[in-house]
Amino acid sequence: MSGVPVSAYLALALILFCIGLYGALTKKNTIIVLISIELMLNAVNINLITFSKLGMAPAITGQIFAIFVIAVAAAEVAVGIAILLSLYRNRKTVNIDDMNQLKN
Amino acid sequence: MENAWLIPLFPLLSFLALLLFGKRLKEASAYVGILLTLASLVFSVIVLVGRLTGATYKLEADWLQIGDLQLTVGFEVNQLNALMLVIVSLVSFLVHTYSKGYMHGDQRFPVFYAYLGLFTFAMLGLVLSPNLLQTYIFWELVGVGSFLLIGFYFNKESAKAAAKKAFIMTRIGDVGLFIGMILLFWQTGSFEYDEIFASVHAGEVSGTMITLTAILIFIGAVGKSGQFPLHTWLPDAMEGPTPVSALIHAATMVAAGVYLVATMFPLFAASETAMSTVAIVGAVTAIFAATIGLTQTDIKRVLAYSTVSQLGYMMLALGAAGYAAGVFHLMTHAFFKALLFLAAGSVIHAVHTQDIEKMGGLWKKLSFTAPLFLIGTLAISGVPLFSGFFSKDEILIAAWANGNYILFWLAVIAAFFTAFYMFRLFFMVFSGKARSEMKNVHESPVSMTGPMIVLGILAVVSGYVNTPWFGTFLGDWLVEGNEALGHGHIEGPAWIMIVATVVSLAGIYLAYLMYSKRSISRDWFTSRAPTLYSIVVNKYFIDEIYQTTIVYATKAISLFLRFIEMFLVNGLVQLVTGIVRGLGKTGAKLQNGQIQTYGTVAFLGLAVLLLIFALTGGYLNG
Amino acid sequence: MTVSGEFIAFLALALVAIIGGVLLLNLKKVVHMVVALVFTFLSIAGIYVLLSAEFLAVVQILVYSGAISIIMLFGIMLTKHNDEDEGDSKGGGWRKAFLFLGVLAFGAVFYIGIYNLDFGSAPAALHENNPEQIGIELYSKYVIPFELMSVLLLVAFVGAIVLSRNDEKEEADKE
Amino acid sequence: MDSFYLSLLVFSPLLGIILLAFMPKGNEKGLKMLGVLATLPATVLALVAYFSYLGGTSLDSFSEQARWIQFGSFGAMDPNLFTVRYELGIDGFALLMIVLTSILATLAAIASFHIKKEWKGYFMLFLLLEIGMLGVFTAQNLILFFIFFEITLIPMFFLIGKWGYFDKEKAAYSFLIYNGLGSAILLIVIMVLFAKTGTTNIEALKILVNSPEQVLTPISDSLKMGLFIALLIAFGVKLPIFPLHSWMLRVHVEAPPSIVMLHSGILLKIGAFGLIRFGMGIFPEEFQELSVLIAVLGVVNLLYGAFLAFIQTDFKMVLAYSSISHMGIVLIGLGAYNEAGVQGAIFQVVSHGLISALLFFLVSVMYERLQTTHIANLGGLAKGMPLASGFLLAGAMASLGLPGMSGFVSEFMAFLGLFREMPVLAAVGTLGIIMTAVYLLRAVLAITYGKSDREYAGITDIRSFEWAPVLVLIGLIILIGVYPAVLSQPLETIVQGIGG
Repeated sequence: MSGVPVSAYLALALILFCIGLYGALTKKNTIIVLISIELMLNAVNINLITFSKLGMAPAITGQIFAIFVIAVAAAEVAVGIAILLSLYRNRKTVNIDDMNQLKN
Repeated sequence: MENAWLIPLFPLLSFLALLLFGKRLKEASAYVGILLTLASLVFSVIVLVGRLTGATYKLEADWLQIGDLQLTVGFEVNQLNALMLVIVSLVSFLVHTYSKGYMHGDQRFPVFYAYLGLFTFAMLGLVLSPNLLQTYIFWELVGVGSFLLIGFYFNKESAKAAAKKAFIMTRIGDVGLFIGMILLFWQTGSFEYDEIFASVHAGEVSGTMITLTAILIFIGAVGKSGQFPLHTWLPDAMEGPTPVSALIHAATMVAAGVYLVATMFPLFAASETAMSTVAIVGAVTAIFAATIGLTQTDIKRVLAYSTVSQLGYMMLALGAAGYAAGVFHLMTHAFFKALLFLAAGSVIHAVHTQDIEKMGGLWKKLSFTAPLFLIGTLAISGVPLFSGFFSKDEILIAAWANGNYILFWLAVIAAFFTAFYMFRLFFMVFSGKARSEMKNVHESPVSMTGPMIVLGILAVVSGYVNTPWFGTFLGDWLVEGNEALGHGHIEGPAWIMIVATVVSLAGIYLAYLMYSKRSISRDWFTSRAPTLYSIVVNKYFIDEIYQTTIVYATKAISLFLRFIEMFLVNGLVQLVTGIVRGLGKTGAKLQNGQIQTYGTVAFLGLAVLLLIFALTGGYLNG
Repeated sequence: MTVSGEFIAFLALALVAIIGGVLLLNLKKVVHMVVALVFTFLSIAGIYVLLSAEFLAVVQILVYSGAISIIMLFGIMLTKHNDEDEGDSKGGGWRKAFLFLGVLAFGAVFYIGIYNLDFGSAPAALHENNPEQIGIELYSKYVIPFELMSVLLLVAFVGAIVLSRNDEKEEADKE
Repeated sequence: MDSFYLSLLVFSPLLGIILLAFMPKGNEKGLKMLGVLATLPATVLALVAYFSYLGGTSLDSFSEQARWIQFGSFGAMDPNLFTVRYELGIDGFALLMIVLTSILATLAAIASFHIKKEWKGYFMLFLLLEIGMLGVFTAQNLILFFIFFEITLIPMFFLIGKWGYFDKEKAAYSFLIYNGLGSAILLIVIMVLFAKTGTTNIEALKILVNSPEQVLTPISDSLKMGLFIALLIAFGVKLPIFPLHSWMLRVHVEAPPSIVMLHSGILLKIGAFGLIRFGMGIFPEEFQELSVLIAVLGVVNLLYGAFLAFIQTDFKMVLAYSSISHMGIVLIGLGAYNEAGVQGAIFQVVSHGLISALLFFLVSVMYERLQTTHIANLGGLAKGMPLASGFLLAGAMASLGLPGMSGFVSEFMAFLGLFREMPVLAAVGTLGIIMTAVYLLRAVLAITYGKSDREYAGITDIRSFEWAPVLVLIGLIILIGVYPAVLSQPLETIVQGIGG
């Protein structure tokens, strides 16, 4: 029925995931890092939904899972931004290079 | 004869007892040593008597199991070692007795006796050994006994050096014996003498191998018997107390090399090359050491070089197929050389110096020692009717009969030198005017003169067991029942005896002219050939040659290896530590607290793993 | 393969999504980046529609394009931003290069795994009454995770408030 | 079958550790006494095992095992597959090593009386080290072996690093790095074998590795060779083989002598033990192929150590290089790869353990009184300490292979073996015999003989507790030298049939 093969969706998800990964690991701005992570989550969601429709055993479960992912992502962003703001209040920066308390 | 194994155990007992209780016994230690060696002597005599009438006796027990190989230890009594047992235990007993007087007052008196016990044990064990391995074991132990006694005055740097030198030089020889022994073992499958000889006799060993092993074993003998070129330790060994020189470095241990060659005689006899090697080394040593003996001024060193020279004679005899002659000379030499050393010790004891230039006119003061010394000197010079005359004559005949005319004449010349330097020594010490500084000269106590008298008698009479005039009893007995050993007595032309007599008398007369009557100036020779003289007086610079070649080479190799160690090995260390440190630093750098770095590293690891996974198809296959 | 309308739609949406992602990486200003990403999120929602997940597409628009992007923008506004300053830390260049290679390798490996993947199974009828299907599933099979999720969200929001509240008392104590 | 004898033996020092933990820190005398006492049970048990073996008890009756770890779910296929058991057991060689270890541990504990500080920690680590060493020799599978092997490393590291001399930290680190690398390589070998065969039991591996049809995944010949070489390197570091030896020099010089007694006496021997047990046991063909290389390495070790020992100025360095040299004899014996050679190697392992323990104990005695081991600073020691000097000389004599002492028997057999296979190489090696005499006499005579530059007044000779180690060690050295059957008897089955 569909003219679009599974691999096309998966490839798209892969590309987005790679972009998100690269962004998350290179960007200096903490907010962009957070957003990149969101992008990766979205890529994963695409995969989930693709398999839910075109997978080996198609079922609605994939979409349910995607909903959970979105919910968790929302929670994560909320907490993430909150932490960010609180950090910013203390250190006046959002540059991730300055956030190295793990070391000290 | 079944109890012959007890013989070496008495001195061992003495060694152990003195080691444990020596401190308490003090000088009473001497009695322990003397009594126990006396026991050895008694047993040895019993064994000898038993052997004279009985047959060879051998007893063995398992010692070491290597897989299927079975090595044994045991003891054997045959003609040769029955004779040696008596010689060794007799000389040892006499030296034990003598030392009681000589070492009186020494702080380490018990230790001295303990060492003597150890040495005697080892020497007797060596003599009793029925196989090469056991021989080698005692061979080394004898070396240790000698080492300990040479270094007895451990505070003296020279004694320390001499002990070290003796041990190492003989060990070089020992390694030859070691290699020869093992090669022979793999060739014949046994360390047992009789099995080796049987195998050699049956032609199971190739000719080259016989020659090779024989020469290697001979190297061992060269080291122990102070033959050229490994002789340099023996004169230095005179740093030890004089009784030790008499026991070890004259009568017994140095003769062990000769004994070894005699024991292995069937092997040597199977190889022409090996025999002539032995003969040539012996003859060269005889003349070589004799020339050095002409120039020395230390009483003990003169005797030491004469020992080297006489040992050369014995080697020559064995190399010239004169088995009985060699062993005969070994016996007579043991007596008269021990006598000479003990007498020399008595002189040293009296005048507290070893320099013969400082002695003179002692004939009257040492009324016991001097005649005894004279007997020894006459015997070694080969003056007729003394023991040395007969044995030396046998050797010359053997050399002549074997066709080695060059070696024969070398031996004759050496005999002349021997007579000359021995009487030079005698005249310088005993004749002439007494030196002013020699005032408190006194004769030695009975414990010292007693053994000397016994040896003096033996030095005179021991030759008569094997003479062309009254029958060659000893020689016949020695080779009895063993064809491989050749003839007990070799008939030679009568003029040889005359030549030998003339030569020795000429030597004595020349010495008399130069050193007693002084009608010929002492410098007559020195002034005419100063270069030659300086070469000889410096012992042909052998020590210096060794010093500049071998010792420096060793040092050079060591330094070179240290260089390798410093740069190559430590370089490796640096490399390893460098890598580890580098890894550590990189690791530390990664731990910069930034979550992104951690993430990157983790992710890169994942990527690499995935790559490997994808490229190898999922399984790391060897 | 015939070029169906669905395929063209997919291509268009995918292109937008990827361009949005690339812009996220390359734009200079933070606000621009976020805006670029909004486009990506929107096109992902379109992809969801193509994949018979209408409900999720709506959720996607509401949550991501709406809520999350807005929160991000607020976050940006509340903080001070220098323009992206590349390569200021040493070793950063190397790291980026390595990372780039790593990402490429990662992508390549997975691409090898998926490029001709086809399960060939008949697609389920997910588009019919999609929200209803989700609802039935969610409230029957996954009711416990669902409730837990509500707790999680609650905790997250309370936490967010606590964290971001300007605690003047504490600051006063500090000073 | 299931006796706990060996477990009891191996873990008996644990009791001491626990008791020590309750002792007050400052109670010097009590701590020392307890430390020595804690090593005694193992010694007694080991000796009982030895004598009951001589009395006819089979060594198999000592072995024990218990299920331990199961990897994967291969149990259905074969319950033994990928199962690691807790297996202890001994053969003749291991029995000897256990006796040697426990005796030396007791003696080293006595020698530890010279330790000056923090006795509590010292003895606890010391006992832990003993557990590791005993475990290494009893472990019947590779994983257990590896664990015990590692257990020896850690206490050793602290013992060197804390109680050593001036450069102790560096020595401790170089010890750790080298041995760590060595054991990493060992671990790789173990893991590959485990993955390939599904077992780590040594006896099972001996069969499996050499019968390709029975193995899960076939092991190619080149892989086997690779594994063997890796094993050679791993144990070569421990032994140590030139040029992997430099860590061991540092340890010899910097560690406290009582620890060096154990280190030189036992820990170095683990390398030889491993090579014989695993190298020769699991990879006999590869061993034979490389035997020439091993023999050459042995000769190199022998000569290299000897020549370098000749120019050292510190007596401890002389002994360190002498250890390298003597380990060369072990390699020579192994390289000969025949009955005589291997037996010689094992003899040398035991004999050198005793001799070097003796020499280092005397170093400990000397250092305690004179605060130096530099040859140049000593001399004429025989005047001040005649007994110690006498024993030192005896130790040197034993070390240079004097017949009647253990060193000779091993040297003789190793060379006997090598002369059969490679006479020329062996002849070169005999140069080492001479050099050994040269360097040992040089060093020992320089210390004990000659004039003394220093005053030895007020220096006590060997006293009370110091007699025990000296006499026991000398006694054993002479016993083995005079009656080598005490060692060769347990070895009969091991040595039989090696080589052609």
